Amino acid sequence: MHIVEYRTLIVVWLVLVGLTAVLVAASFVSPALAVLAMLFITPTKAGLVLYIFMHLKYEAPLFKIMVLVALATLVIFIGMTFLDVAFR
Amino acid sequence: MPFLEQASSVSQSVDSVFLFIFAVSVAFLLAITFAIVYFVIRYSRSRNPEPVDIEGNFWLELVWTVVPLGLFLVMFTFGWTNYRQLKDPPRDSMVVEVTGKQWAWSFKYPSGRQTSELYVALGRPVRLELKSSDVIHGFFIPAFRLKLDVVPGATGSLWFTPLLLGSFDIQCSVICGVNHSYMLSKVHVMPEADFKTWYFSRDDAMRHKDPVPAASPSASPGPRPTVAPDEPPALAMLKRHDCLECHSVDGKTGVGPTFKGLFGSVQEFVVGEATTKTLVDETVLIQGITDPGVRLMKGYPPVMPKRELSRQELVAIVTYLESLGTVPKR
Amino acid sequence: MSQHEPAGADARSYLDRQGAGGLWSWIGSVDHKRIGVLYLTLMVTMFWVAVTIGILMRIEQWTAGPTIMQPATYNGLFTVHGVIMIFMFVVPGLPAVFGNFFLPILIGAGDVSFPRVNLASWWFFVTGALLAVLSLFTGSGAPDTGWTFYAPYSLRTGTNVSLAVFAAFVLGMSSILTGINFITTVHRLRAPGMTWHRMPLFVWALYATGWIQVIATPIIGITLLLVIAERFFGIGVFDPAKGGDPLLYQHLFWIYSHPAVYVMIVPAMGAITEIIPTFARRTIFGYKAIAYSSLAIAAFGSIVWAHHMFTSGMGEAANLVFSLFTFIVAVPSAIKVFNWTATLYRGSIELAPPMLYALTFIFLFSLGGLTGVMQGALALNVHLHDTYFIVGHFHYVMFGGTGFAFFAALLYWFPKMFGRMYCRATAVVAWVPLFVGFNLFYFSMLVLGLMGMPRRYFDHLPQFHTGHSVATVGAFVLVLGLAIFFGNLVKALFRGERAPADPWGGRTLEWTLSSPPPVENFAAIPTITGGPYAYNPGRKA
Amino acid sequence: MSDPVHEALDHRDPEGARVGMWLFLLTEMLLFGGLFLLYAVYRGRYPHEFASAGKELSHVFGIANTFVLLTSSLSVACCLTALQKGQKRLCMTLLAVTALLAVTFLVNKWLEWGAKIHHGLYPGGPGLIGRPPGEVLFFGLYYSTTGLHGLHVLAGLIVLVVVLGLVAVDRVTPDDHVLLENAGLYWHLVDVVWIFILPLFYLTV
Repeated sequence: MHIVEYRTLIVVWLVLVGLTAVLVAASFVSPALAVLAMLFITPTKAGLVLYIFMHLKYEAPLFKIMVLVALATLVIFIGMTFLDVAFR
Repeated sequence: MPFLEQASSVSQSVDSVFLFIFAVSVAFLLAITFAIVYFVIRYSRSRNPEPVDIEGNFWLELVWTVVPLGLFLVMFTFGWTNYRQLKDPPRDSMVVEVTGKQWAWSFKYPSGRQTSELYVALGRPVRLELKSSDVIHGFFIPAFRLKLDVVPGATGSLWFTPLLLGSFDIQCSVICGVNHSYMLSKVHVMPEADFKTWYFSRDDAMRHKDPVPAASPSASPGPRPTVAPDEPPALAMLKRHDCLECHSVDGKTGVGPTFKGLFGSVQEFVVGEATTKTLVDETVLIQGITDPGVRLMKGYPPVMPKRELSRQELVAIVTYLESLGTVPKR
Repeated sequence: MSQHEPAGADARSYLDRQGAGGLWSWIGSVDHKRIGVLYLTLMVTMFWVAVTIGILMRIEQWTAGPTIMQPATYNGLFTVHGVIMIFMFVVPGLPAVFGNFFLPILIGAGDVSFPRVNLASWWFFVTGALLAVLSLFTGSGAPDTGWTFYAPYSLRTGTNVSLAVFAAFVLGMSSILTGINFITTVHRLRAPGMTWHRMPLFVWALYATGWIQVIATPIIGITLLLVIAERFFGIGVFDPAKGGDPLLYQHLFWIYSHPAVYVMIVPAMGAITEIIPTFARRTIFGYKAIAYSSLAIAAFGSIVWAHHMFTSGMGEAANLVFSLFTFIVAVPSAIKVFNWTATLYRGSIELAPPMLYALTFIFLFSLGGLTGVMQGALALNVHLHDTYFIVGHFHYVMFGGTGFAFFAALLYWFPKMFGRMYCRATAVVAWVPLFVGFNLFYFSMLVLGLMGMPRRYFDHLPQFHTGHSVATVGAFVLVLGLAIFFGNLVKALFRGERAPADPWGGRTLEWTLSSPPPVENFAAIPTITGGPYAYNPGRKA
Repeated sequence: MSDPVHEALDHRDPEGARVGMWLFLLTEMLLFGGLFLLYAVYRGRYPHEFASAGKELSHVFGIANTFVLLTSSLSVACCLTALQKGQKRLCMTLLAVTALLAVTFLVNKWLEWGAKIHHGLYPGGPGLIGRPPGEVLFFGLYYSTTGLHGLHVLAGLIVLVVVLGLVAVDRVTPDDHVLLENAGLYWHLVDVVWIFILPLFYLTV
């Protein structure tokens, strides 16, 4: 059983808070920057929570594959819906 | 297509795809069925007591993966190319606006003329622009192999060239409420000259008359009311808003209560969970038309759609209903 | 496969009185076998409710115009028939009954990974079933939208749609829990030596099904919740009057409901794959092709949903892509049909009742699949969509396919589940009206559809009259067959002969146990040394 | 429950329990995924209306609640570490802190919704009458998404309190802590969903 040290957790938390600050700041600067920040910072934040807080990093490959399959499916669902919505 | 004439330019494109896939399917099904029956007899336990284990055969399996895949791709391509033809209307098409509402179709021609059945000229391309004023309907002419859902908030487009004279059924293909199966109409294909006469005539009698003798044996059995030419204006309104699809003015029970004797009577209504007795007056009637969900007459299904009527129309209708007199209570 | 003697001849059977006995020892049991039997009982009951509704509809169609009911009643009946048959019979049919009962046994485990979650899932199922039945009699009338609940009609109708939709939501949760349980069980509880390629193919099918349940069901969950929210609060997401897009409802609905079709058919294929080798006395032809085609169907089946919307006015790019994928997903199903047929080659075939029904499945499913292929072609779909052709097609797939597979599986595993043998001759007799009635009934529907008869019609035009009459006659013959079929099994429950441990000469693990199996399944967890269908001991594992 | 043979399985396999939990979390992701799908489509169709409606949401509430949830994620992650190290009291304190943060989040949400509803900004409300369809949809999605998320916070709160009790009575121990782990996983997922809600609704441009 892997034990994640407090230090690691606190560092991750600091990074998360910092990223949030950047995200909020970007949204006040310019619309383009805000969208860019949303596209890159948000998945990074979610990834950090999944990977460290939720211990995905320390789990067997099965767990990573499962999460990947689900997320990929969701992306495909949304993408293929746009085949209709974008070309109607 | 079995039992169904090819009445439009679209029919043939659709039917050729059908025949191709049908032929392949029959061949496949016969082959599989024959193989199964033959094996069951040939390798029955009495004839073949000692089985042989065969775990697989790579090349055989490859063949029966690749061959169906190829056939399917051919079917797909055939289906797609013939489908594309249905989507490109010729420039000289006559445009007819089609509106579906619960539970009737109406057709509006470039001249502004409006009908409840569709009239077209033989050999002349027609483009339909379809709209819905309430829920989703489906515009379906089987003899033309034409179908498109009519979605509220969007405009759909279909085109065809009629190739056979006669009258053909139009049906609604998407469940749209209690009288879905009576949301019927007809398309009448006339010779060009007759169509022109009809189209440019200002004669009201001509408008309602069926200009071609019915070639198709089918007739609309729906409870479509017929109204005499000297009808009161309010009755015409009731007809125009399709009220008479469900309600009658002569005491007959339909989907909804009859209008005869409704005004001034005391009826049981379901409001939420409770049942109350209420006098049917002007307020009750108007609310019943504009917001039918509030009060439901007991014993009838909750299927009445909301109707947007002007104040004058409402007053005229209520006055007319009052004139229908009283009848015995239910 | 370990070749030990029928274990536990002296061990306590799972059917024997347990604890204080009584009803609670069943509805509170966490034994996967008892839960499987619970599902079976409730599902067969709901099946008959829906069959009764179906017969009422056929009587109504005997003549044009009102025969025995009014349109509002008819619209309620076809909606409820669909909801019950789909959500309470064909979706949970094979996984919940035979999956629950046999999955742990087939992989050499004592139970599923989460026995209590398993019981909870049955209780969700009961709750959903009760709510669905309740929606008929409460509020202001049975829902009249069809089982698809298309917006905006489902938002406007005054009938009891909210409760019916909530029932479907609860049934969805039941399905998700079963899926989670099966995936975890397959990953964690396989017996020592039970490698992936030694698993029986029914297990592969259940595993693929589990993934569809887990991935696709939440989408319908949120969709149904939104319909309820829309009806109560008017949030507008599917309402064109508020700027919403009703076609998005259809997308979300079919993102689940198309894969759900594979939840219905993949386990059925899995059961057929168990039955055929047993009665052909030889190993399955193309084990890996069948195993991986299950996964391929699950994957590809998830990305063809919009082929239910070709006439909805959807964008042309979507029409093109979804039509293409629809044809591709037909390939793995075709592969399975070829493999089953090839498994008969040079076998030693006994046409016992389960085999008879299984072979019938292949015929009816092929016919259903081929009529499905016709609808995949865009040009043809324009004519066929929303007609009786669709109704006929999916009854061929869902009833001729899943239904007959369910019957075959029931005949195959009944002696194991209940320790009793039914009358084999009667099972064959029942097959005659079932097969004849079925084809009379649903083939008429196919023809009616080609002629242009739209579905969900209370009334029909005169040209459709003959077809409807033939279909109604077929329906009555079919129900006669159903009555003989189930009557035979019910009689066997009480008066049947004792069944031996392995009445069919099966080679998978369940036949190593006594009939009915002992509470603990295996006295000791077995060690697996070979593949699942080894009839020739000399061949390589 | 009548049958110890079958019940015992529940506790034998912590890794299996985590597999099951993760599968459940995937279904939760897809549940919210459906809402995000709708969001994506409607934002594509009504970009300006979404931007103008988004400006009416309170940044302060959104950002404050983000901070609350991120911190609660940290505390629940730490309490697993604490339990694994045998620091039971610390673990319980951290669980209590997490539960308190969950309550804080819900109170914030309550105030925020209350203010909006007070201004008539709810589906069918007077504040939305006459607005363009895109803005009505934005608020429809806002209420559905944050409402569903709020329900998950509430469920998570209950789970946290129950696990706190189980730790107190030594049903969850350093050797058998899969319940705490799974409760934590659930709580983190609530956080992950909010991470997406913040930019989509509060920071829309």
